Amino acid sequence: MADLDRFRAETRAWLEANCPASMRTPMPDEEIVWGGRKPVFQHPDQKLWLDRMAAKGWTAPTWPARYGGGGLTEPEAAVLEEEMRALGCRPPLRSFGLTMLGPVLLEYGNEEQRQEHLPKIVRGEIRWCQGYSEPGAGSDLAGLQTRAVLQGEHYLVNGHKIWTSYAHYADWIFALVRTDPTVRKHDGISFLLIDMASPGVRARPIRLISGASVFCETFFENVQVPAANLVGEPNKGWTIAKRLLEHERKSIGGIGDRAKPTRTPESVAKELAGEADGRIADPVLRDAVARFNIDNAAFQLTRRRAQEMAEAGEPPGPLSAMFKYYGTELNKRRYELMVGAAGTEGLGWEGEDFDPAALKTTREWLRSKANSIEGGTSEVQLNIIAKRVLGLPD
Amino acid sequence: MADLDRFRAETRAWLEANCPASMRTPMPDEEIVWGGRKPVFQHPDQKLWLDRMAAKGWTAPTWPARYGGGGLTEPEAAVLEEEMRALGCRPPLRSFGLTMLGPVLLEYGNEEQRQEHLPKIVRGEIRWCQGYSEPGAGSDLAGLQTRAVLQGEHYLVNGHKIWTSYAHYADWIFALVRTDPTVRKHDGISFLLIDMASPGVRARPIRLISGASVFCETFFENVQVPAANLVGEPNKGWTIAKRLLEHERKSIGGIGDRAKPTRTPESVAKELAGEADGRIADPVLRDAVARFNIDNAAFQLTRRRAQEMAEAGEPPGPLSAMFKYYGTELNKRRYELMVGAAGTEGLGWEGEDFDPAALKTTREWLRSKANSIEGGTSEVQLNIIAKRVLGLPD
Amino acid sequence: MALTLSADARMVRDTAMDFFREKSPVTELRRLRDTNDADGFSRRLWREMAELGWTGFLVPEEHGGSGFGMVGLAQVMEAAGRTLAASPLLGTALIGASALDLAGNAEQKDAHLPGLVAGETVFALALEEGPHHAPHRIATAARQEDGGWVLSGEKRFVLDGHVADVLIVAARTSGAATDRAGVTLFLAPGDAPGVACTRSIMADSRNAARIRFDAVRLGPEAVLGRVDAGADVLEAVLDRARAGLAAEMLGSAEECFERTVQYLKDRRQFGVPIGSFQALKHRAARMFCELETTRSAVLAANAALDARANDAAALVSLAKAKANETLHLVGNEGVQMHGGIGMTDEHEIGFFMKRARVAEATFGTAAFHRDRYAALNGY
Amino acid sequence: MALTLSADARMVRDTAMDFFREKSPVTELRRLRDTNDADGFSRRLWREMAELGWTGFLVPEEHGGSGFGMVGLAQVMEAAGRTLAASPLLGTALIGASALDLAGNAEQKDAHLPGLVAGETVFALALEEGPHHAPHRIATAARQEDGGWVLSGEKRFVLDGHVADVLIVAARTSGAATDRAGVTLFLAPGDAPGVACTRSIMADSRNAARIRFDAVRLGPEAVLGRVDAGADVLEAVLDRARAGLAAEMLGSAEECFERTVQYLKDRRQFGVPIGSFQALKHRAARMFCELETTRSAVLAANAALDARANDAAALVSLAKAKANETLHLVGNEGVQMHGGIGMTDEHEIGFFMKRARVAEATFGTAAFHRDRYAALNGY
Repeated sequence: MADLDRFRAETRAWLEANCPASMRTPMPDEEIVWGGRKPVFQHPDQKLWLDRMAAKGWTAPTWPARYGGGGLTEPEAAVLEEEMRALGCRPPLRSFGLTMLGPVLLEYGNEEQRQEHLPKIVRGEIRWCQGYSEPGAGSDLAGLQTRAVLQGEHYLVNGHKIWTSYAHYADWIFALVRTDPTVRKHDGISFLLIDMASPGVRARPIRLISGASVFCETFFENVQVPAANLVGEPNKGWTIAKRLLEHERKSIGGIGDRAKPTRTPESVAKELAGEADGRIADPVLRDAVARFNIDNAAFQLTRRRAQEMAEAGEPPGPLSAMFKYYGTELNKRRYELMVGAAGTEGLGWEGEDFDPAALKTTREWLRSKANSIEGGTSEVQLNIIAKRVLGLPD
Repeated sequence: MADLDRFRAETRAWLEANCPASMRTPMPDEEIVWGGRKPVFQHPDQKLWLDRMAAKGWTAPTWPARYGGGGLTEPEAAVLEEEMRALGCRPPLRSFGLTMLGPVLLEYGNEEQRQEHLPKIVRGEIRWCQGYSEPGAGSDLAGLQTRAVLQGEHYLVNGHKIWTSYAHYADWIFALVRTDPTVRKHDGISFLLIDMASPGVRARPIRLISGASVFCETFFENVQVPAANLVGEPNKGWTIAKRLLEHERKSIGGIGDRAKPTRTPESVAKELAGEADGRIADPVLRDAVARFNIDNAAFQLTRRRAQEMAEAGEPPGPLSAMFKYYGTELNKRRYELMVGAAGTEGLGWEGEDFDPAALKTTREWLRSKANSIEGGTSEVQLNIIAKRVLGLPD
Repeated sequence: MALTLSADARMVRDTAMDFFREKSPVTELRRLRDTNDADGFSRRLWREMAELGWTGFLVPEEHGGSGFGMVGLAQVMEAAGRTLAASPLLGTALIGASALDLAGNAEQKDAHLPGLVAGETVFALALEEGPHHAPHRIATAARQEDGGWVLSGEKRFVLDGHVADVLIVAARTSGAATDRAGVTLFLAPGDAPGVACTRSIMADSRNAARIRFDAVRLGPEAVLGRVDAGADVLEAVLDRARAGLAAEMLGSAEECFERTVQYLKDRRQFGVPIGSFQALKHRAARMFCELETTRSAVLAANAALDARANDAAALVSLAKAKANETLHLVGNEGVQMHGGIGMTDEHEIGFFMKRARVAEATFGTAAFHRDRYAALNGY
Repeated sequence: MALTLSADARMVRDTAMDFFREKSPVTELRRLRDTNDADGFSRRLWREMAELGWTGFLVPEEHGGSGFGMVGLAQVMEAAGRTLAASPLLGTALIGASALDLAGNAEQKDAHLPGLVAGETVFALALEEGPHHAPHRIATAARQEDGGWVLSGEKRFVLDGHVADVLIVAARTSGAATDRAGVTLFLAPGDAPGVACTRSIMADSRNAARIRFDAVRLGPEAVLGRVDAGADVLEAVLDRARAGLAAEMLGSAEECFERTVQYLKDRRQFGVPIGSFQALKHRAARMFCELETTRSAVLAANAALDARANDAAALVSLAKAKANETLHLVGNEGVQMHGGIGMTDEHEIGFFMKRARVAEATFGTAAFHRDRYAALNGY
């Protein structure tokens, strides 16, 4: 414990000395640093801060130091996070390499792959994206058809991925490909790393009902990929894929509580549907808002309960299976309520008369509709609960 | 048309001359005349009225006269009904023989069966009940297990029926029995008429969550049934069963509009949850009541639309498939609303302090829960709509 | 009051269905949106609609219309809703024609109806002042001056406002800001001095304008109906608009639903059509029920308006409440059941969901109409 | 404020689960009902519960209790809810003990707590006067006379009222009939002259009484807490009752759900278990989510009461609202999913649905608590 206290003091001192003042301000979405071969920095301090943190390996605090990570223990990493929060330090780097690929390489990659890729992820030199879904393989992800045929030292990849977030900005993609079409669909899938600069790779952004998006379609046309880029064993990619999906679901389930929202259903209702005696004037709307807030509060308490159970070493058991489903459905309800309470002011698309915050909410409302589709649809989540938690038969 | 006018005049004159004044009053449920070997008449006029109507065959107006029926055309029967309604005449007889078995015998029975059973039904001499469901065969009615084995001139019947309404009062039962257990389940069922007085038949009333009920369990233990009592061909009983079920569903779908209810959600809400300025005081409750009434009104309009389409000779097509589902779900909602609006006054079971009308509503609320189970569950109805109307694949 | 269509209405229906499918499919709405079309609808198609007689359905024969009525017009609206066609049908053929028919004097009718029937004059109702439908909450003031009127105030969500030749303005001539009495309707030229209009585009890619009236001077002939008694006319006009809009929404809901059911049959996952999954089947079957009951309500409301039935207003609220809820449900389920592809702008299903919300907010949400239905029924 | 149970609470939970399963399964409620039991609960079992210490969980050690708190008692309530056990737990161990603990003076505590802890004295709260929970709508009047009080009025839905040794009566000592101020609590013997009690039986086979107070004379020592300031005590007592009842309802909902899921696995139709049908699966999965979120809310509310947290009242309303909705849903679905057999009195699943409605109406419906939650959160 004394060690941890010392670590805390040192960490705080280092952060105070090294985190530029401008990097201790709240970070708007546009100022997130994603790294990559052609990194975008709006401000030199962003680069300075990233380089300093990367040098200590603190962009990936718990990764082993030999791969460029911080080599911290979990408790130390928690202290680092607490101290950063206490000082208001921005995360120096966000990347799918850090949150998704890195853990996979640490668990399933070989030494060469780790040496090659992990340090670049730590330093934000390579930006990764994920190539999972296909037009014909959504909920049935294992039905994917992108083919990778081994020809000597290379795989020849042909296919069409969709929902590849930020593919148009990414340098590399980790993708699921079919390496054996003759066996059960889950048994013929491999996990392949592909340089997006390879000839034959093309990414096209997707426009959503909410407007421009970070999603792309990514096409592979006779793309040559070194055989050494296969992670794990050939045809065993499904195991890796599932591990990654678990992680993705958890992060989407928490979608409602990422940031303290400034516009809430109750604030919008008071502002745009009327306030009386300090309350939402319309009792029917008030009832609907309270109904949502109660469900939402009960859900947040459930997340906390699962966390406490995990900390107490109890298996949270079936609890976590519901987070993706319930959290995303709640988020959709939140936006339906806000848009409804705002009336015609909540349905603007373009026009100088609309409040920019309201225009943003309209887009977010539409964007929220994807929450119950991406990362495993609500229907798939309910199937999982029924099967794994309740033990209902197929 | 002139003929029909003459028929109307004659009918009215006959009704005025023959329907006792006491039979022109509203009929409480307890005074329904069901007939049977041991008929119950609270009042001599009930018997008089039944005998007079039966003599003209007007208990079964459209059945052929040679079977004791009225031999009326459909338009004439409609006139009779209109005139009876105009004078407030009670139906002289209610019976499953009239509404269910009779039409089946007319369509599928042989001449001997018709001669034997129809006149007694017309005169209310034999009371029938229906033996369909079994403990193991509810939604999957065709899975029924009651066996009938042909032994010479008799079937030997063994099995256990459930939900046999009024079986404890009935003289005969029309039952579905399995006559061939070796073939596809729908292909081994027969339609059999069984005298309840036969040795080995036992009926036991079922108590429901709402209290005493008209339902029974009926047990058959080595019951001998003459082979001549089989209706239609052996093993073709499923066709007859389905025809009967269609009829049953139609009558349950209309459950909400049988009589103009004296207690409505809005009246209960005003009385027991408060009234202000002539309106339901609580806006949230008012909203819920209006939501129900709107759905209910739209449903009643839909029934009328189907009726108009039928009258115009248009096929109502898919419309009628929804009536059972929607009507029964609405009826459940109606009672949930009334019970909720009545608060603790709507949840009494026994006690001198409760309003008898409220006590009745409580029982009806519980009884309404069966609406979406009996005569084909809501789940089965939704399956039917999805398959037959929407053409969704199995 | 029949709940089945006459042969004439059926013919109108068939014509309209063909018209919109051929000439104004959903791609037309997309084109208007993507080209930032200045009008937001096609004037050429609008004239064709006029030629088909639809602009005259609510105009009596003596003024060049056919007086065919609401049931007929509802067929056109429903067909337009099928393809999400943007046109002045609601603002002009329904609201403009109704307002003039119900409250216009001979001069006003002569002045405006020929252009309306010909598809040349576009009308817009300048009513709302807040984000929620509130037909009596009117602060825009008209005061008498020099024998005429001076109009000042601000209106929001004026459908077709930026292209309107004639604005029907609800203004307060007496009483407090939420009184039913004291509202007067005015006919004002869209380009009158002092009228400042800002076009905005709603989430459904249709138009709505904010219009400011800065001491706009109108002559005494601008008053539509009686001074201070505009609320009654407004209510009658609004009920027609609501019934017609409910018909349009029914069409959108039917189309969205049919496309979704088709997708359930076509889309395969796990080796089977997703429409074979029972949970989706049951949700689809429930939507079918809601659509059929909505259809009955819409028919009944429009027929009751034509018959001037006593319960017409209640039936209109019934229809609009049902249409709101059903299109809301079907729009959301349409996107969810289409999955990822339903989220893309390239696919058309999302247009139905977007249209749903704007149509819901137009002339009363479901909650508004439930409250009104309850009031009209004595609770 | 932890959302996981301490080892002690877990032990209480295990003991209580075993106790009710063994000694008071649902058949016991049926027996009480079918034999028209005069008490409506078993006095023998009630003494056993007292011996297990449950009656003293809210009583401080100096008065013979353990002060173990709400989280502990909630475990007992949940276990009781599992088997729908009827007992004076709510009225006596929760309400009676809380009222005395929070507002009783030394004499009152000495007089009543030993009997309460021993399971000998049964308490009942005489509060409601209308069919809906309205804690401040009190017309029953207490006026001062000869240094004491005279009580007149009528109370409804007094749980355990017909067997109560001590009635806790909320009466108006000043103010108008719906004022929060002016309410005073009194302790009155159940058999005081002028008290007339009519037992009635509710749909869940439990008791509730109507009690008329006809000029009932009480001494000055009958006042519990301060005159005119009873509403604060009442609110605190009610919040404990609500949180405990929510725990009981959670137990009932869990049991009803588990039985239903088991039935889905066992019952075969069309050659397969009905639990293999996806529509039923999805409904079951949704219920699971509601149960888990309700469990969290119930835990949080009881823990907050023990911690005297600022947001305890809001969390109590959260818990009761969730428990109401979840038990309602699960009770209805339980019967529907059991099909015909679920409609029979012989099967136990219907008891859960009946209990649901009475428990929902007790101390505030979901709508009541949503409104309170909103008010407490500033909207």
